[in-house]
Amino acid sequence: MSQTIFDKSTAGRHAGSQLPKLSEVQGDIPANLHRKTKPLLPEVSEMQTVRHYTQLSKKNFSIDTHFYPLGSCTMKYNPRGVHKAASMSEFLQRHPYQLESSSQGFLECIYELQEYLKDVTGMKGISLAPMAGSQGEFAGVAMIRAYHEARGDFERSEILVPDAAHGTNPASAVMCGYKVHEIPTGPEGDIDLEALKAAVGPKTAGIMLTNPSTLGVFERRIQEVSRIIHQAGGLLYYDGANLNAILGEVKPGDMGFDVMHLNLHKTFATPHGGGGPGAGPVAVGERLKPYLPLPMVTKEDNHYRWLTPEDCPNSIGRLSAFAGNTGILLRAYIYIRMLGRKGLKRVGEFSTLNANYLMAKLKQAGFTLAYPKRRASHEFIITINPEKKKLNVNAMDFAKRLLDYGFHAPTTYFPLLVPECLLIEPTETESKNELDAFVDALIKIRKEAETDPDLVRNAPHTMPVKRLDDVKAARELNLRWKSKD
Amino acid sequence: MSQTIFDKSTAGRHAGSQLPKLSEVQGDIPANLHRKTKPLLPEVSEMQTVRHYTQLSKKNFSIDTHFYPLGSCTMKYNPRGVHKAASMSEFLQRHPYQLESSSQGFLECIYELQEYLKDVTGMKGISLAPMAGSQGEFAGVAMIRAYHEARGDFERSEILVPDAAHGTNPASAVMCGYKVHEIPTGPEGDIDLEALKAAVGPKTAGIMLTNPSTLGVFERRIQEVSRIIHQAGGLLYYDGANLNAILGEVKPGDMGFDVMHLNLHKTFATPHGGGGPGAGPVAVGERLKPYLPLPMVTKEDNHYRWLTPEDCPNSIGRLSAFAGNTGILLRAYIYIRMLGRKGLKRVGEFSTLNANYLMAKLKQAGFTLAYPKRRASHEFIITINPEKKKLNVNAMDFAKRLLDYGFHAPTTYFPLLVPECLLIEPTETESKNELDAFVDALIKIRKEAETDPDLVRNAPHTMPVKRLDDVKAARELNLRWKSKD
Amino acid sequence: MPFIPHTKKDIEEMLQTIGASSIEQLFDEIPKDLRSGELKEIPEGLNEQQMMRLLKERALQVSDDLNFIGAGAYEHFIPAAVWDITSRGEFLTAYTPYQAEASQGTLQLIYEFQSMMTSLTGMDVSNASLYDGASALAEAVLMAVRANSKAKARKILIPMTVHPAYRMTVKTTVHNQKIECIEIPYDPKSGVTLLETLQKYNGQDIAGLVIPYPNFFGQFEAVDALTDWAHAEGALAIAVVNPMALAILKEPGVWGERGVDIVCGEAQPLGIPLASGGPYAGFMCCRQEWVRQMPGRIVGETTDKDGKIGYALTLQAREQHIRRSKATSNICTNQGLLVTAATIYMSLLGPEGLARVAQQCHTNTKHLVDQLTQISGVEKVFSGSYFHESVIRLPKAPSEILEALALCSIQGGYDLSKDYPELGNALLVCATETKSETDISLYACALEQVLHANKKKVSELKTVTVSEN
Amino acid sequence: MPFIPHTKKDIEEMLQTIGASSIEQLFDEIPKDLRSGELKEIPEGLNEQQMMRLLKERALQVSDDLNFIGAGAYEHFIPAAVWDITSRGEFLTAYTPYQAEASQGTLQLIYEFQSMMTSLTGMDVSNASLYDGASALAEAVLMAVRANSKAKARKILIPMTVHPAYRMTVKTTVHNQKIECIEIPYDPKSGVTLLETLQKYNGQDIAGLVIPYPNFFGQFEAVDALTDWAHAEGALAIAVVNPMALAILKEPGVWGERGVDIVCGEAQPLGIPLASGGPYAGFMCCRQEWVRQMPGRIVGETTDKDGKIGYALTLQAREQHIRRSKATSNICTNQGLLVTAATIYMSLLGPEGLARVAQQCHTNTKHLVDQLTQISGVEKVFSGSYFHESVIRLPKAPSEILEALALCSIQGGYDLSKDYPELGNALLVCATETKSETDISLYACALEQVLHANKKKVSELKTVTVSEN
Ligand SMILES: Cc1ncc(COP(=O)(O)O)c(C=O)c1O
Ligand SMILES: Cc1ncc(COP(=O)(O)O)c(C=O)c1O
Repeated sequence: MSQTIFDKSTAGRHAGSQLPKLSEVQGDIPANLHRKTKPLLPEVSEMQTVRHYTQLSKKNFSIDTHFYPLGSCTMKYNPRGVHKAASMSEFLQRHPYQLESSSQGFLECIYELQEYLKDVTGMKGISLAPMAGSQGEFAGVAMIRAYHEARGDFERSEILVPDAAHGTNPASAVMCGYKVHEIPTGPEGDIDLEALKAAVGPKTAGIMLTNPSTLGVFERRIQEVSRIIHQAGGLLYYDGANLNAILGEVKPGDMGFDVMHLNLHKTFATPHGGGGPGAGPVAVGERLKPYLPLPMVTKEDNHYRWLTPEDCPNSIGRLSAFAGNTGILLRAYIYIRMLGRKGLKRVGEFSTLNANYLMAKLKQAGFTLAYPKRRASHEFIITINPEKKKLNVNAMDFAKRLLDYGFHAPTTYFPLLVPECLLIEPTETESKNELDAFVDALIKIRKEAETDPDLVRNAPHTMPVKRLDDVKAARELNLRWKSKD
Repeated sequence: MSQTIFDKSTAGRHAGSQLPKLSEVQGDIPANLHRKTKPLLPEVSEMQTVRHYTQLSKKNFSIDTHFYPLGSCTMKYNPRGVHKAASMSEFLQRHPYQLESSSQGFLECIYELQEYLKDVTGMKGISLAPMAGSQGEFAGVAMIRAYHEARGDFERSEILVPDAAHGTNPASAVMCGYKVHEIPTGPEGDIDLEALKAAVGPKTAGIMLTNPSTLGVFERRIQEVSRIIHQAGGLLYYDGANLNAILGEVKPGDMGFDVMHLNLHKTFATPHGGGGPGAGPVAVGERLKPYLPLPMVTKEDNHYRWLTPEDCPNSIGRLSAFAGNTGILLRAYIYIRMLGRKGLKRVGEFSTLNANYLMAKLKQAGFTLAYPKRRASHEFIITINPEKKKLNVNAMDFAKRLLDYGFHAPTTYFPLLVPECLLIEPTETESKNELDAFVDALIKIRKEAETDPDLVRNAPHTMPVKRLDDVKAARELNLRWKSKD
Repeated sequence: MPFIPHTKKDIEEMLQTIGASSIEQLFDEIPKDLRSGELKEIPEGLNEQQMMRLLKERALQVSDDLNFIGAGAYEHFIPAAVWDITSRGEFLTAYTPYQAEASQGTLQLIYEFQSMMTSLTGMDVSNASLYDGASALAEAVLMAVRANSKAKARKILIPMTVHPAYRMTVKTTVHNQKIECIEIPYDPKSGVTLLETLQKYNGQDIAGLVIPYPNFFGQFEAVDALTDWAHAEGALAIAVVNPMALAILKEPGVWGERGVDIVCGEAQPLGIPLASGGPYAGFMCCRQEWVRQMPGRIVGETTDKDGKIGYALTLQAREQHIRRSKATSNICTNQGLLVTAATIYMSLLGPEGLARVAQQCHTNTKHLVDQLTQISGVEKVFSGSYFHESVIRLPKAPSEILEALALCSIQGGYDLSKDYPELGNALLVCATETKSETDISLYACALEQVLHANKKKVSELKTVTVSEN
Repeated sequence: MPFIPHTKKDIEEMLQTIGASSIEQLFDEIPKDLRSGELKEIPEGLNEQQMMRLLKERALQVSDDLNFIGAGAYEHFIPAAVWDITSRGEFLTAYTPYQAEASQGTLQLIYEFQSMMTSLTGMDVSNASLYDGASALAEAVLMAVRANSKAKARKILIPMTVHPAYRMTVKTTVHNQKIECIEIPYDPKSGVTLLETLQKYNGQDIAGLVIPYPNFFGQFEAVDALTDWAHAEGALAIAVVNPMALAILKEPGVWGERGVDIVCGEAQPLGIPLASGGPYAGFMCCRQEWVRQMPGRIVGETTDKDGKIGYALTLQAREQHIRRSKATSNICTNQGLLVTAATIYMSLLGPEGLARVAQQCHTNTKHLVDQLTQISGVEKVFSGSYFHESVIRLPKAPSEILEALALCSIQGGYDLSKDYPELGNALLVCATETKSETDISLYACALEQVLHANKKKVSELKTVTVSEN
């Protein structure tokens, strides 16, 4: 059943209509450069390939097949029309170095997207170059460094990061050569301001945070945080992963942030592709504009062109060979055009409505909220700790059992500071019916945990495989297929 | 789980980006013509639609997911490239009445397909108009009638049909106003020539047969059959459903047939779409050319144009509003271009090789062949009668259990004259590995029938539903969704 | 070997198992003198890359004009989701759902299609498709003759306002069974069938009356009166309708006193691309009492061994594979994939979306006709309102004008002068919801230029953005 | 409301459950003075139909020329099956496979991808992708510094024959960590890095040497000697390769005595469309001993509770979501969908198909260079053989010539004069397997005309059928 494509391979077989015709004279690559062994690629027919990968695809949960309330990931509907428009052959066939004079329609889209995203974020400059959130973070922190160094300030060696932050935040800071200083969170999910005050100083290059935070709540004293950091000479980085919650409601630029990234593959509905691609444009206030990474598009006399290193002598440089994940940029552009200004505002409103409704229902059903006194943003956390203590069934068991009920699991065990947590993000594209069904499933699972706990502990039962042994995967590393004979 | 789309509907919901903008002035359709009740169409979001039908699709077996040896149906690989090429926007957007001067590229394809199919069949004239095999049959028999009547012969009221024939053959003859006379088959699968001789006479308008027949064997005395019918003044109709077996090997025109259809959705790999569409071009010898149905394409001075009723005064007329299933014609054309003359011949060779191999393996495994002394054509029959007698497990049980093993069932209980039959057609696009796996599954099922017959009798066990109650479906007719409240 | 997976070793092993020395030998039952030589007309094969280039060249020779032709095939906007899902291998490459347990996707979808179609038409029962609208009408005529209790009734009345190609198709199909189709002329003023014209068939052995809606000219027939006339005469009323129009117009199930008996038509407007005329999908609905006379597949809800709901082909005793020469029709392969597209389309559009499309088509066509008839020499042919097509008269032969318009990248309509010479230089035009104001002005402007060679140039207009619709 | 399914009734009921009077109220924790006004730059929304027309207009302003540009992004033929399957919702709209049991499709596919890539490169381990080739090289440099046992080694040698944008990307990425990138000049005759040039770094604290293959000029570096030099110096050898070339060229795993340590590069040639430069997929492979230094996701085979084989993300302790500030990289979202396409592409092509594509690209480029250099004033810049790109010198500024060629619908190559002013009017040209003889002649002919404005006209050539390749 779960044969690999290599198990289906037979030496000498090929998909005949995929073989290019060879010219008679075959050039002159010296024989000593040729490879000696045939690479281990499958030798299968076209139909075998189609069948194998079609069958594999059926083993995935996805937005097109399942409710997918994976917190912090904004798994919303990815409009099919957007995918189709972005897949027009003119866009797909355009070489990255095709002349600007032959590319105006494409450059226009990219330019307009830059303008739109500045509006959405309240920022003054933007580069669409970063290829995902974490590269956006890297670029943002690198700009913070460039800014300080340009002022001759080489002392700032630390980036502050709240303990609730996503793992990419500290990792990105380190990639930029900074030390990371963790700031604790208070009991209601806001940053511990006293701890923050104690931490800032001349070594503070900046702080990275997301608001609403990954705890699913809005940082109420954000203006004070901003004041503290700025007074210490640091800058504020905004992790835009949660922008969906506040689209059209609050702008990071207005909250006092100096630099931020957006996750187009979250907020702007570009499909996540089983792991990517995404795009993580980085937007900045006036101070950081000179440092934006290349390339960017500018408009001069109705003509669009790429900005060059000569145009931007202080740019931190390039992040990729070409212009980043332009196909994703195009999708975000199209999505924005479809939603329009009203539609974008509704995203914030309805993702928040859905999260608060789901939270209220789960509370009614007796589940334990991590922050019961707070509004949910577009996501919220419940903790399975009470159930674990009473029934010895943990958050992961609940998560796995949800799969059997046809729901993708919420994010589990993140953020790290809430024990046995499920971070639940329904997004605005789910209907009330779907949310109600999800609540019903969680209630049923809790009942199962009471009456037949092993059923839950051994879940899932209806997936292509039962619960997998992660420890074995890491201990007996098997990272590629090898012939049995 | 198996909710209908109506169960997911909520009054007042809609897929916002599919609503056209309305002009302010809205025309003048009189109010008394308006409908009074809202039609029962689903009111769902775009994502709900995508999810519902994506999930539904996953409940199907198909060529892209499973071996599908459905006898008489030629379920071979449908090349993805063909589908893509035929889906180019210029082809999809062309209105059927778009001017010929604006359509030459399309007409050229259709014209060349006509020429190619004449070559393949050994016929002299062709019309691509029929939209499936059965409409081709209708057109062919209607031409036979037109031919006799044009000669002032109004006495011929019967069409002969072998008892092994597909149901469409007698049904088509009747649609053309003929009586059907069945001709029995001999013990080795050939037509009973004595019975044939006894049946022919002045009432004989013609005979419909397919060669190789639906029994999976070649009618060896086809030349004699032809002589008998022609001597009686009748014409021979060839049901092209089995053409895959003899592509590039024998031409129906050379066997003495006067008229035939082709099933492009079988022999020429156009996908069957869960029931259609197909295309059933009808090809004729010299005598029947004047009667071909419209439209057809002709070429004059490098210009392609449709033939009109004025060009073809004796045509039997039209079979559809436009030019038939042109999208399917285009796919067949492209498939032929990809295979080329050598590739087409290989289709006959390898479909025959696969069938004979599978037959030999099943014989070795102890299954009972319907015609053990014969070569298989591209398909062959085994009978489960011995198993049924011994174990009380019938052909349908075997068929249903095969589904659990991940194989679509062969055709069951057709042709009617072999009891408990499975008509097996592997096609040329399956690999030896797949055929071997299929044999293994049948052997295992027979073993199950011996050790745990209920397992087989109650199969399938792993499909979205267990065995369905056909009797109830017909007795308690429920043909459309009705609201429960 | 394109699409054939056999290696040399495979072939050898397989022949050995069979006990044959060559593939050639497997054909030894075929008389030698029948074995044919090479295929002569077929060129050498192309790999996928070569093929794609060839087909792109062909496609370039099919112009991508602004289309104002209707006449039975309508350009509507098709949401991307429709064909994205329809083209999934599981729908695209499945066979007819004979093995119900392995075909629940297709079967449930057809059941949903049947539900949508019966509701749109106001009927009790729908089948799972016929070939196209024209052949569906032919089947409806055969069905009416079968169903009609007056055993000898073999006459069918077909107004000339039915699509000419539909009438030809009906004739080709039914005349072998000695059914007579009588064509009913239309009122030259209103372009519809007058009740008076039917009166001369009072008391005759009429099996059925066909009622087109909207009719071929886009006009609205007096459906209530026609339906009642048919029933008064013991004839079955057969509606042939555009399903898109039924999103806003009265459904045939409530026409007249009792509603019609059979409704058929072309499902193409429901998410199926123009594609040169096919594949489309004919549909047919009827009242419960006629269900056993219905041609084509029908899906019913049932239960499995565990009592769980499932779907299966039903009433198969009507069909050729069971009933053979006594079947209600010879149809076997139908237009399943197009039903898939139509079902998804209707689900995406919903009642509101479908109504809006229908409404906007009407509005646009009215706007088009208003603009075109302001051009001197161009006039409306019929009085009364219409749906989304209308007939205009030109000062010159339409064929000439259409060729001239094509030079401006406009396909201007359907030339009626061959089918209806009595109407003179008549042209049938259509502007669906896909046309913007600019598109319509572009047409008007081009026609003005073709007829009078002056005024603003088309090229000027073309620069206006076309995304405003 | 596009994509939002809520009805009025839903909203009311939901607010009631929450105990809020309006959606507005749900934002009451946000300081009032922060609430923002309307979005100003964003236009009104468009429905799908309007949007498709707008985007078609934009697409029309992107010309669809014959493309002879390479320079790190290569136009190869992509079989239809690749994206038909890749675009299936289950691949397209899934997240990173954190819930392994519900993601076996993606996980097994990545495992197969890793298997294919390790074999192509001759390495032990592959990850599941990085962003693109350039950022993969940057990660490889960081990894080499981490892995290198000489604790203080923070110097990396990068030949100038590495893609200029890759060098910039590496610099941007690594300089914050105080890693020094030293650029190594090339031999102006052969366009490759000479061993002599490296000798001056003998005995220095070099962490790694980057070896491009083929290099940016299309030429073949002396990979065995370079690898051995690196190892002799205690440096890691990092190959940055075109995976397509490895279908026929010696894999980095066997370069020199011991093979390289890390191989990275751009997977774009494997079934990923040009698409203006992204999304593509960076890949990275390494020897077993460095696996714990690898950035990015890795999938491993394991078993489930019943002992059945399954797949899961593994060695997650290297990654940011577990190890946070101590992770091997900050990468999280990667290029999974492109890996899907590349895997299907490699499966369809197989070893034979991939080798043929590589071979034919080489042959075509050679043919192109031969034809272009027959034009007076056009000459080859480097001696020695090349893969599927080569540098020619023109008699005028390439930028001018490229604009002129574009008027003949030809994108003629990559202008090297900015990045390598020392080469003069140099142009990098490339003809992949997608180019026919006619295409190549068309280019030669157009260039001839642009330079010398005479001889046969381009338009004549264009009528020749282009499906012959
Ligand atoms: C809160 C948060 N920040 C940052 C990221 C990193 O974004 P990306 O995965 O696009 O690199 C994510 C996504 O996983 C996230 O959820
Ligand atoms: C032998 C035979 N004849 C005729 C037909 C009818 O062809 P179609 O289904 O295209 O109408 C079929 C297909 O089902 C068949 O197998």
